[in-house]
Amino acid sequence: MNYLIELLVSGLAVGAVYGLIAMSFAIIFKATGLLNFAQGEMGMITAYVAFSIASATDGNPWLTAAGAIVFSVLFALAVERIVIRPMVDEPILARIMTTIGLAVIFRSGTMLVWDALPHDMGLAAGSALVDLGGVRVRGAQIGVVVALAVAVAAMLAFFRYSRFGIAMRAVASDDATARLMGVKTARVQQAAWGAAAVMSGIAGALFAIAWELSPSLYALGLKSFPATILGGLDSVVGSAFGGVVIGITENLVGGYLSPGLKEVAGFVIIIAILMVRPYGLFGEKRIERL
Amino acid sequence: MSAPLLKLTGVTKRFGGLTAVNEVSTHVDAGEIVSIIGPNGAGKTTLFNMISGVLPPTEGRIELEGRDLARVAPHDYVRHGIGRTFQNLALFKHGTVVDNILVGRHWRMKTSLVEAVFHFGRPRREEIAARERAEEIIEFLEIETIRDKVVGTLSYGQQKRVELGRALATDPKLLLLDEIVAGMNQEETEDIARFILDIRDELGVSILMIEHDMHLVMDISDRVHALNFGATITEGRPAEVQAHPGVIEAYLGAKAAAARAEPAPLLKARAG
Amino acid sequence: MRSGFYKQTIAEHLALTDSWTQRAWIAVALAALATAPFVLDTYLLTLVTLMMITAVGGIGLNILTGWTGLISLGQTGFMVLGAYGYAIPVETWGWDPLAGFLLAGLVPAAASVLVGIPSLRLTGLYLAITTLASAFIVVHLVLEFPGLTNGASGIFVNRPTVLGWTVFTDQDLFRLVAIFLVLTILGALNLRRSRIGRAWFAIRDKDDAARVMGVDLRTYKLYAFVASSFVVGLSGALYGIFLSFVTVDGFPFLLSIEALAMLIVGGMGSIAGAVLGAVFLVGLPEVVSMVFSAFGDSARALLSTGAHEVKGVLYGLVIIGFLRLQPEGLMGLWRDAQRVWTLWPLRY
Amino acid sequence: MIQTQTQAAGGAAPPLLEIRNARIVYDHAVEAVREVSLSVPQGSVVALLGSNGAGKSTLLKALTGTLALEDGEVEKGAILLDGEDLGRTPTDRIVARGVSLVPEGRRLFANLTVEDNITMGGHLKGAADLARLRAQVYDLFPRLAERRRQIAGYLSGGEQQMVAVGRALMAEPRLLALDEPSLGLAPLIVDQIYATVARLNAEFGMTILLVEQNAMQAMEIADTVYIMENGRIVLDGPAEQMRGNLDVQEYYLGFSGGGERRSFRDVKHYKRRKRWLS
Amino acid sequence: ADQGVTDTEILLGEVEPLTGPPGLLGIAHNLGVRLALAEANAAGGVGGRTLKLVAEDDGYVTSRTIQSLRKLIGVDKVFALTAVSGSGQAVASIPVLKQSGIPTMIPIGPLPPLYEPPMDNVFVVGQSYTEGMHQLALFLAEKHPGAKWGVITQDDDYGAALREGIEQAKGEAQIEVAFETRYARGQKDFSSEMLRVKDAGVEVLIAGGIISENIAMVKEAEKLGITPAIATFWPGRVPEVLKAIGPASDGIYAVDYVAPIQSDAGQAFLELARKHLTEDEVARVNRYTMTGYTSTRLLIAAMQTCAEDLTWACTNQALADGPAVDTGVMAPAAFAGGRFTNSPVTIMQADYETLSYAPVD
Ligand SMILES: Nc1ncnc2c1ncn2[C@@H]1O[C@H](COP(=O)(O)OP(=O)(O)OP(=O)(O)O)[C@@H](O)[C@H]1O
Ligand SMILES: Nc1ncnc2c1ncn2[C@@H]1O[C@H](COP(=O)(O)OP(=O)(O)OP(=O)(O)O)[C@@H](O)[C@H]1O
Ligand SMILES: [Mg+2]
Ligand SMILES: [Mg+2]
Repeated sequence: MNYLIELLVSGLAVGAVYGLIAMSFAIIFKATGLLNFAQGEMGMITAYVAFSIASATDGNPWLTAAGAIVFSVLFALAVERIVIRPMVDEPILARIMTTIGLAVIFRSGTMLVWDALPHDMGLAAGSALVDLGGVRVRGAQIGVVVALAVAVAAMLAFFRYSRFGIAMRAVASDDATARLMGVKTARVQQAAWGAAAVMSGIAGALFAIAWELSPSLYALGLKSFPATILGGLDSVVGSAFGGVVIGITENLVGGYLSPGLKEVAGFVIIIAILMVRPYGLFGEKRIERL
Repeated sequence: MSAPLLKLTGVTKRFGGLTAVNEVSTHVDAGEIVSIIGPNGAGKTTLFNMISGVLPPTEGRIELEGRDLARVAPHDYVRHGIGRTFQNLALFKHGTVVDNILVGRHWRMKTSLVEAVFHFGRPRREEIAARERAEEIIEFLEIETIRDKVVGTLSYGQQKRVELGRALATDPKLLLLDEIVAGMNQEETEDIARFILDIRDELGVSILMIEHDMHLVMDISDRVHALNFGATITEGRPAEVQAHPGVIEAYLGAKAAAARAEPAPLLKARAG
Repeated sequence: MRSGFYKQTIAEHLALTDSWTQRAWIAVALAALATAPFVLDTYLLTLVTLMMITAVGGIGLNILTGWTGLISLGQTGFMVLGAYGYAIPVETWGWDPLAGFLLAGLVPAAASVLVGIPSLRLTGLYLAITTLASAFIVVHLVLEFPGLTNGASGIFVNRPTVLGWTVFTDQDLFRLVAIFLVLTILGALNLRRSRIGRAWFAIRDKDDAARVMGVDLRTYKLYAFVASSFVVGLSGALYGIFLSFVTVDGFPFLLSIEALAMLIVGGMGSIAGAVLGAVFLVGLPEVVSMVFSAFGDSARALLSTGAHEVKGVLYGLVIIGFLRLQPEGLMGLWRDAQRVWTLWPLRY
Repeated sequence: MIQTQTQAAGGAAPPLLEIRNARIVYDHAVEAVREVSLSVPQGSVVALLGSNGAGKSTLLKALTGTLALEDGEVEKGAILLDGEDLGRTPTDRIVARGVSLVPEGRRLFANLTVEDNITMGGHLKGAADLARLRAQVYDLFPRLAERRRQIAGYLSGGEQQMVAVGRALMAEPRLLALDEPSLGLAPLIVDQIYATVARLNAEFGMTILLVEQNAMQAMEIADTVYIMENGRIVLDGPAEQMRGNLDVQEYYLGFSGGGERRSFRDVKHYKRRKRWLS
Repeated sequence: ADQGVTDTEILLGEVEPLTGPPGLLGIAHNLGVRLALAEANAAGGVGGRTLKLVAEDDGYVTSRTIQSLRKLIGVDKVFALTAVSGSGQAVASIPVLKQSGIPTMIPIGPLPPLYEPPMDNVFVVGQSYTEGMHQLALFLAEKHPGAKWGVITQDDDYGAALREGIEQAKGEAQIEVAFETRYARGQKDFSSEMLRVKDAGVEVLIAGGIISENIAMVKEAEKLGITPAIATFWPGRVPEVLKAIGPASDGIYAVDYVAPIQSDAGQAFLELARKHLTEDEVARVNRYTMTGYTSTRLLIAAMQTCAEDLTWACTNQALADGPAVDTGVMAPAAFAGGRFTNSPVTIMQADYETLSYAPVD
């Protein structure tokens, strides 16, 4: 029993990381129809910045958290303004390709600014072990689950109570026409990039605390993207769910079947679900009629 | 007497709780031009979708030359002689006009995947034949000047003509035209009217069309079928249907009916 | 855009090209391929060889993604299958390389049907995931069956003897790959102008309408999978021969993204675009390196050990800058150039 | 109710919209509009007629700044709103200045419900206005009220057109540009829409720029009519006068010489030459 | 003389991953080579000629390795190669190396295909993973008799070599493997693996990852509160790993054929490095610097022997037959007529306090 619980708990923790990053993919997709291939890299950079702040402040968790969040937003807004916005009217493929280019720059840039070594984040609070009725977890793992819950609640409220939510969907559906309604598509895009950066930044930083900080952190983006698909590309909350499902599935398969099947198991689940629901668990169908 | 070309019996389509088409029965004889009219959302296009295999009927039976179409795979409707155009343009917008029309010839051709890799022998002969036919259609529809243009860059009305060409290329026995003249001016409508009549008279294709242009409907159809809320209001010769109170109330409106019965008195006066 | 040529017969309409300038270009390209082995040094020769192998793979992906609109992130999976499909029969069982090439196409083609069937209802990025998954599963399977694949240790691949012609030197390999590239281009062009090619782009643009025109969506999507993976598999086999060694490590996942990037940079949906994209993406790192070394030791000393990371950053910047200027890709650039050429000096 | 306006309004006020010698080019190569000038006075109804591919929609796209998306560009000339050159003003800014467009092809947000689509039309409006405006739209198109929760992409063609028109009305624009509003609508609804447009013009002084194929309807409410062919304005004048023009009668209204409507059955089988082209 | 040799210069080349996470290894190695060259140049070069190095980055991508090799051999025309990237890349390069005949040192990733059968011009410095694992396993079996083992390895040739080493040891000692699994390269989360390790009551854990994976495994063990004896392998034997793991890294075993930095030999090596490298560079010195240095020293020694007649043939011969080179940081290395130094390994243990390893007795 304890074994199962431990599997579930650790699956939930890593699933929450996937979920947060998956949500960032989804929100940018939902608001602008763009797939941001550099999302994982942006999370990684935030983690590195958090590392630098932590080193400079002797591991002050509050300063680190505040600094990292502020940085992630500013960074995303800068990227959006300098690289993404000028491309808004270009074909979608060119825009996606731009994010691939960004990913390359971020990966190299990270190693240029920091280095290729693994590091400890140096945040005692985050790596401290907490005993939850016999199951031991790290502080940051609790943090990432809480962060996911907060993000989900925030998104639910946002899409429920804000007209901006509808505008976002309109922009993704047809941004030219959204502009004809007077929507400032640039604002929508900024908001989406900002929100995405916070979520993936938190995920990246907390992952770095609980696991490790290294330049291979960007791969979290690749791991999380399938979660977005599982939840449904344009379903922000669904993506969170998709992440958790994949995290837990992988752990259960690793724990009861063969750990070597972990990765494959995640994909098998996705394919199976897509065969029944071609738009993911909560995704919107492509609406088309003749 | 042989079976009618197309026969619908109690055809019904429901989307969840919404009954878009409700127990419609009608028929089209060979060589006929039949029009379907009705208010927006009456279920006309949905009816077309069922006849052309896009959607399966919830209930009812659709027969073509006596054959039940229920068992025919959607992509095989065209083999049985059903061609159509779409209300909201469904062209292959990155292809040229010629490409689009050639897709209409698709089912007529037999080239296999492996053969296609070598443009030699049958594939080549087939391509030439198809291309010949396409050129004929282009000439017939007078769209030579846009032959090699990418369809996505054409104006709305031009695209509608290409749609007609593509449908013709399938060699249909029954041609379904969904609001083909919407977005065309008088002159272009006249062209299309002429094409429709020619298609029927020269190619022997029967035509079932949905149209809101009442002049066109009244002038060229042999029979008119009026729908409202998915159900038949009436069916008959154009003049009868036009005068039907149900049709006037639901569709034409009193003013329009009057205007159409006695065409444009205002203009008539001024013209003189 | 080109000034028109009056055509006498329908057959002329079907010709791949109708302009003398184009024919001249083709002749120049073929002549360049024929003479390259005599004039290029081994380094450039292998660089071009790699570009051509990549181009073959790009053309294959273009069938699926550019023409049929089915986005694939499974390029590496099919390449791996192609590489092993060649290496196992030829190197382990001693079959004739020709049979090996055939299998290099057929094995991934067969596998693509397995991937294709569950993917039939999927579109866009949802489909991309099933192909991505298939690539992971392929790698997993290769490692799971070491008896056949030699597991992680891989298989050495010798340069083949094809129809009595022993491909031995780098020059020979260049010629072999060039032949494959030319054949692939011809085959792909033929497909494109056949009813199959038209059915594919009809599916991409408007699948419902395509079906009403008699295109069986399932069959033709599977055809696209099969044709695409056949070609991609061939590129995998050539890549294996190029590396002289086949392992799953030789086909890192990022290659799948790079393959897509190639099509985008080249211009989605065109064969020339796929080729240009391959030239661009394979050549770019080399060019960046060259530019970098032109700055000499001073720059290197300044940046010390970070020099290579700076190259990475530059590489990304070039891609972004290029897209900013030319969002339609290299083909767009080509079209613009053509327009200037044919319209000059009058614009309309 | 369909009273045409007093001509006075048009004469005194400065033109709300003026297009001066505009030349519009797609892809740097395809000239869609050549040297077109057109003026839409405050409070008037201007109709723009013309055959397929004449460049009407292109003009409207230029007006709302959405041309660039299709690689189009106003190469020469100017588009002035309130006498001010719009230049490269972004679309949302133009819309904020009181221009609203019913675009060609409806362009609904297919995934959104009917209600959300209509709400999007009032994006720049306050919450209080929204409710009122929505009620008005539903009033005009009761059919949409029934369908308000339905996903817009599944609506029938005509229903979609109603949403597109309703959505544009939500903005309470000063200048309402309609690209073939009657497209695909049943006669009854066409009458309603025209009645509404006329009323908006008469009661609220809303300025209307109307692109239409249904020349008869358009001429009934228009003050001024422009006719485009092949990217040029070939004929223009007050609606009254245009209705009397024999070419207009023949090619746009379908009357034969005697003022009788020709039957479509009797259309001659030859390419006609238009007098204004000769 | 053969290519790459002028009156004043001898050009050498190497292909290494200098970018991305594998750059950690490539850059450190490169420093070792440069150190050896600088030292030799300071002492007058080889026959009065200065040694120069061209380093190509392959980013650990095999096709680029081959591409870079061809550039070095065909365009830059280097005289010899000081390294050919990682193990997989080197193996894939065999045909190119064979065909060209260029003297080639392989100080990283010594896989058997590189020296069995020996090639004339390819010289492998170090020890195979299999043998290293074999020794490590024998040591652990003796130290923890009757213990339950857990083995987690990567699903590639590196992992396969480790598994083979354990198999060999099984024949000679009592080893009971209670849990065995493979992970896909790049895996980050090892929670389920470690839960199974815990569940199986593992007392000796072979953490067969490279760097990140080992960190993840040990941290996970710490979290679960289990304390098996953990053994790692040389690719990850860098101080940064200990730091990243934290206190839980104390006492981890490692096997290597290179001396720890903190040993006297290591300190002497650092001293030497300070003489020829910048401060920044010295900070990046690790065990790969030592292997790169040692293997380059072997090459230089051979070239010195052939200084009069600097040809590939002579150099290859001189390498094979040359006397052992003792750099202090490795057991004296020589090829003794063969093509493989077959260097003896040492078992060491980590000390978190000083972030260092020390040989166990
Ligand atoms: N796939 C679908 N899902 C849900 N509802 C649908 C679907 N297709 C059609 N409907 C509904 O069915 C009704 C009939 O639609 P249809 O398109 O057949 O109307 P129509 O008669 O062609 O109207 P119009 O003249 O406006 O084109 C509409 O109310 C529409 O909303
Ligand atoms: N995106 C585009 N790229 C290139 N050419 C275009 C594009 N859009 C329109 N055109 C061309 O510009 C010309 C004018 O098109 P436009 O859509 O303005 O015509 P229109 O008057 O609205 O016609 P319709 O009544 O058929 O809607 C046409 O010849 C068309 O082919
Ligand atoms: Mg309809
Ligand atoms: Mg138009």
